[in-house]
Amino acid sequence: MSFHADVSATFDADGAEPFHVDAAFEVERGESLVILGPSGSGKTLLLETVAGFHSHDGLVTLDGQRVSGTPPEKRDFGFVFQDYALFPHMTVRENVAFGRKYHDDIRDPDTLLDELGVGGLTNRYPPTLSGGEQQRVALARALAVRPEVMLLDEPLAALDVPTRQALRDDLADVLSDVTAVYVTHNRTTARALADRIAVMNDGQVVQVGTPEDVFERPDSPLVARFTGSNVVDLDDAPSIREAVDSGGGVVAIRPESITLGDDGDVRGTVERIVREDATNRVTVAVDETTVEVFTDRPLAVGDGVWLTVPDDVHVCRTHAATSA
Amino acid sequence: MSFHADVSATFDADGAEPFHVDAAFEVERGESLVILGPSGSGKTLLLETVAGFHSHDGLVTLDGQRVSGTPPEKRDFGFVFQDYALFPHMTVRENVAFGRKYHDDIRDPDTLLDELGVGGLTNRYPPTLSGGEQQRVALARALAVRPEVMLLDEPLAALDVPTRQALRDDLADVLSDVTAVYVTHNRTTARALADRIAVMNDGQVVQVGTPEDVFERPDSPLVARFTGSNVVDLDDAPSIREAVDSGGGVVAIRPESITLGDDGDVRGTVERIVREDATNRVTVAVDETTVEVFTDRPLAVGDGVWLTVPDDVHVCRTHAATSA
Amino acid sequence: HRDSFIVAAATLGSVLMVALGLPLFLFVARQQPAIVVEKAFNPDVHRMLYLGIYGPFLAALASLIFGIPLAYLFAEGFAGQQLVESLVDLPLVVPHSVAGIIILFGFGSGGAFPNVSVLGSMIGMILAMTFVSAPYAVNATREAFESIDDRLEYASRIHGASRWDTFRRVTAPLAVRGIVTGGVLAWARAVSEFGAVAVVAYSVSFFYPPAGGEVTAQHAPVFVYGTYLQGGLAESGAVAFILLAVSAVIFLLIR
Amino acid sequence: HRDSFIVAAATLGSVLMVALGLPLFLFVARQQPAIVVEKAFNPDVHRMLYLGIYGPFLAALASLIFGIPLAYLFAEGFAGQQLVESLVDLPLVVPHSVAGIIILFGFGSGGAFPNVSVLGSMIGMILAMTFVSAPYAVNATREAFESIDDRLEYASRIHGASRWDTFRRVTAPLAVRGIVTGGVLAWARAVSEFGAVAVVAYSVSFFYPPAGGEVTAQHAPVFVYGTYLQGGLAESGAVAFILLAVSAVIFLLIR
Repeated sequence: MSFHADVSATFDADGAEPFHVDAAFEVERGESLVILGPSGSGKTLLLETVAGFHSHDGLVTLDGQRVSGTPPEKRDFGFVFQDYALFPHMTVRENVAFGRKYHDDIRDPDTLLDELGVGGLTNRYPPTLSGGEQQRVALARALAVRPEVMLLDEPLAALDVPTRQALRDDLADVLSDVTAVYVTHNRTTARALADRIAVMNDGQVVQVGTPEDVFERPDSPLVARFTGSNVVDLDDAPSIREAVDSGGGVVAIRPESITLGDDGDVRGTVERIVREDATNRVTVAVDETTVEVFTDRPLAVGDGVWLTVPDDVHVCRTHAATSA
Repeated sequence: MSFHADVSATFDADGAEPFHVDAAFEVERGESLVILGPSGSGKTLLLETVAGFHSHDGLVTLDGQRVSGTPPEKRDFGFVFQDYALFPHMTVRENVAFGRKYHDDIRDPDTLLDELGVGGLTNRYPPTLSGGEQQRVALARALAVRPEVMLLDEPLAALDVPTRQALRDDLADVLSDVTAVYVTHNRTTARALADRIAVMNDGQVVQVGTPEDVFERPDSPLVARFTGSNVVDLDDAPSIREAVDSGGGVVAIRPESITLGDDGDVRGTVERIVREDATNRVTVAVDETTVEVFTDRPLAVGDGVWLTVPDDVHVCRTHAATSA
Repeated sequence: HRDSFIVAAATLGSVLMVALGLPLFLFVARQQPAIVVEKAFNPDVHRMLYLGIYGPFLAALASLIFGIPLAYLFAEGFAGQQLVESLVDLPLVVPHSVAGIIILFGFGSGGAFPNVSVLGSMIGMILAMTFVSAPYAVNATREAFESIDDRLEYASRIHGASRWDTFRRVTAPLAVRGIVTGGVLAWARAVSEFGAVAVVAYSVSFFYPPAGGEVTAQHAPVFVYGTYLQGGLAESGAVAFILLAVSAVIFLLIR
Repeated sequence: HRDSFIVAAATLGSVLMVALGLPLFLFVARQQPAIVVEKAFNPDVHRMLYLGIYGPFLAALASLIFGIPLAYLFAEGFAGQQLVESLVDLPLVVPHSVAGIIILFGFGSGGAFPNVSVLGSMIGMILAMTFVSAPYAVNATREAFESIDDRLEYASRIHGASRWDTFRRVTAPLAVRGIVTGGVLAWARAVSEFGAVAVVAYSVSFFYPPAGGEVTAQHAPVFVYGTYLQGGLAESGAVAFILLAVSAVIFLLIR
């Protein structure tokens, strides 16, 4: 099986300029494709269009069958919304069993809720649940109908950090078995859940590839920045250009590939230190630019440091901020 | 100077149970206090009450002067809102200059906007700006009146990751000079910006201390979990109990303090690997529990690994989930 | 001093409260019990009350049956919607006596349906009431539909429900309060209508169960006006008092 | 097949469209030009138009002056608000002729202000109009106030503005569309009022600039009703047509 979408649609909001979504992607059976992009890049509109909620030009096919002419209820998709979208007037069990009338082979709501860790809530009403609980119920509702394709729209975005991490772990289990398209602006979530990643910007897919492709070999500075790489114009950093032995251009260097030590190729000055969960994120000024590195070394702002930059550094194919 | 707040207030939402906020904190001149807590813990209500937007019992004092009887406009505070709250009918410059009529010594809007990297937007209207730009303008508006105390309500929560990191860096600069109370549910933000942290849950402050206190020596499992520690009931993990040589109880172990290597004190099995920015977050099953560790080692799910746990592990003072 | 704004607002607001509340208070206080009791036992008043509740009920029912689908379409949005919306809102701004004249032009003699008699008939009265009250049913119902998060309907569709089932299982249950409100508003508007009914159907014949047959009566506001013209302020006040009391009881029952 | 739901909704909705639209169409189509022209040059009709625009304007002004503060207090919330709200909404459900009788009980002879004559006077007409139209001004303005994010007012206060200045610089500018809408709705409601005006002030004397002095006329819906009773459908239709045409022009000008 493969699921293929190639859609084009224009959205008019009151007063605002019309927004165009014009994007294509393909997902193999069992694969999870993550659509990664900043707020306002059209990720959600793309996903909703694929689901059939908005009219559009172009083609959506499932196993070669055209589904883009059929209404949403005939498409055999599951959908998980950012803000849960549980039916407030139905109990948790009724929510999960909602599709029973329309699908012969629905999964047992109680078992499914148990598996997702919310088995004790079956008779509660959604407005009385926490965000994390509601999203687990919403996930169960979508899984219950055994959809051919699961569509997930930033299901973790409205949750706080510990809840988000716990649900992300469970989502990783769930998505290992199903064909899924998952929309997020969070690169850690994308890397944790994706078999492949499509980076989206301004209504268009600008790069598709494995997580490694996208994180290590971004096509453009835009993708590099959004996936957390240092983006360095070698003209601004002669000492890095010398170290990587490259002619010039804009390179993407992952912060974790740079080591900070007692000696190295490149001399810099510590500008900022942010304590993160695993280690410190340190901003180092080098020539006319700055780069971020991770280190556990005790440092203070203003310290001089040596950096070692890998010499097989990735040169972005294009400089343009938004081109594909 | 010191800024002191000790407030108690009850909030009635339609149909929901009344919510009680009952919390006290103190901030020294130039200090940044971060109030860290999960969604729904009452952080925002506490901050808004301190600002004078809601009536309350108790006392708010600034340099020993009681301000809790005065209306918000007499309190000499600045406030930055999660959703920006810029005046949509005024230009960016007019927004920042809003307080000019009420303060003798307002900072120059154009200079301030330049410093915050949005100097080119002075004549635009807020609805035409991106979230990150709006929040910089909102920050400028609050700073313009040279407030005695800056109150910030999750100013980064509505922004996407790269924008958030950039603005967090600038906030760190800004907050180094001012007295501030900053509300967030994000522990990385809390650690990056706080001189001291007050952890809040269910309307109450459950622990106050330096970031090191709160992250390394959480009073309760609740604080430990919310600051990202492994919370281990030693009864569930005899091999860890043996390694740390403790009598029992619930201990908090930071994931970055555990090393994963070829040998060690504790044997475990890899359950999950999540790729994060700097490194991998690995969940390891040990006895009846799991612990998270960070490592760059290439691992696969199911691998047996050895962990080394520090022996001066922190025992939580209390087991109760919500007590102080 | 710090609440001078609130004090000023409350002072100005109180003037309006007095303008609305004082007449009502004096209206109740100045009733003459003897006249009220006499009117309460008057069979003409009973017929008026029956017609004044029953007629508006039929008008509200018609407004809902035909208004709910229109409200749903408004909430969904369609091409040319603005024009249709203006048409629906028109009865809100047309002077009430003019509304009656418009109905006579449309459905009276020489109008669209020559075989239907609207002048002085029950059908005419219901038509006049529906004309002025349907906008209330449509607007309240539409607001209820619009306040439902689109994603709830998306969730219903994507998990297998057709439009029909989505309406039945999700949209309608979530909008039911708004629909009831719309019905009550339409009913209340029909009860209060004077001008259009006075023009189209000053007196009507209808089946009156206590009498076991047809009787002739006037819609309540028309009856009150007639009593004022013939009997003066005290008598019409007593009738109005009884009408308001009965309306208030019905209103409380619905709540 | 998949749109059967929409087809059904559109079909039912169309019935209502016909009930509202067809009479209006026939009302326009069946006008007799000769009568319309004759009425258009009739000085009585001119006086009616002047009074029918000017009187409601005064009523809408009064509704706003006293209604905006009340709307602001409603949006802020206060103790006992529900009772005050019910009182403000009461004129919406009181039958129109009853509203007139209530006003006569309150402010007529033997009422609260013995020195003020309301029966058949301009003051009485404005009072009657304000009574029925103030709720529209209050509700639209209140909705505008409520749609403003509280945090905008918080932001204004915390950065130094008092309640007065916050209202002047933030709340009022953001609510100005709603306030204008409220004024227009109140004006339109006063224009359309028939029952209350017919009871309180069937004919009034007022200063009429073209005549350079006092003249006597009736409020437009009363005049149309009187024309209907005396001259029949064709004549009253022509007057109603002129009235609606002038109203439509004013409405478009306001937009």
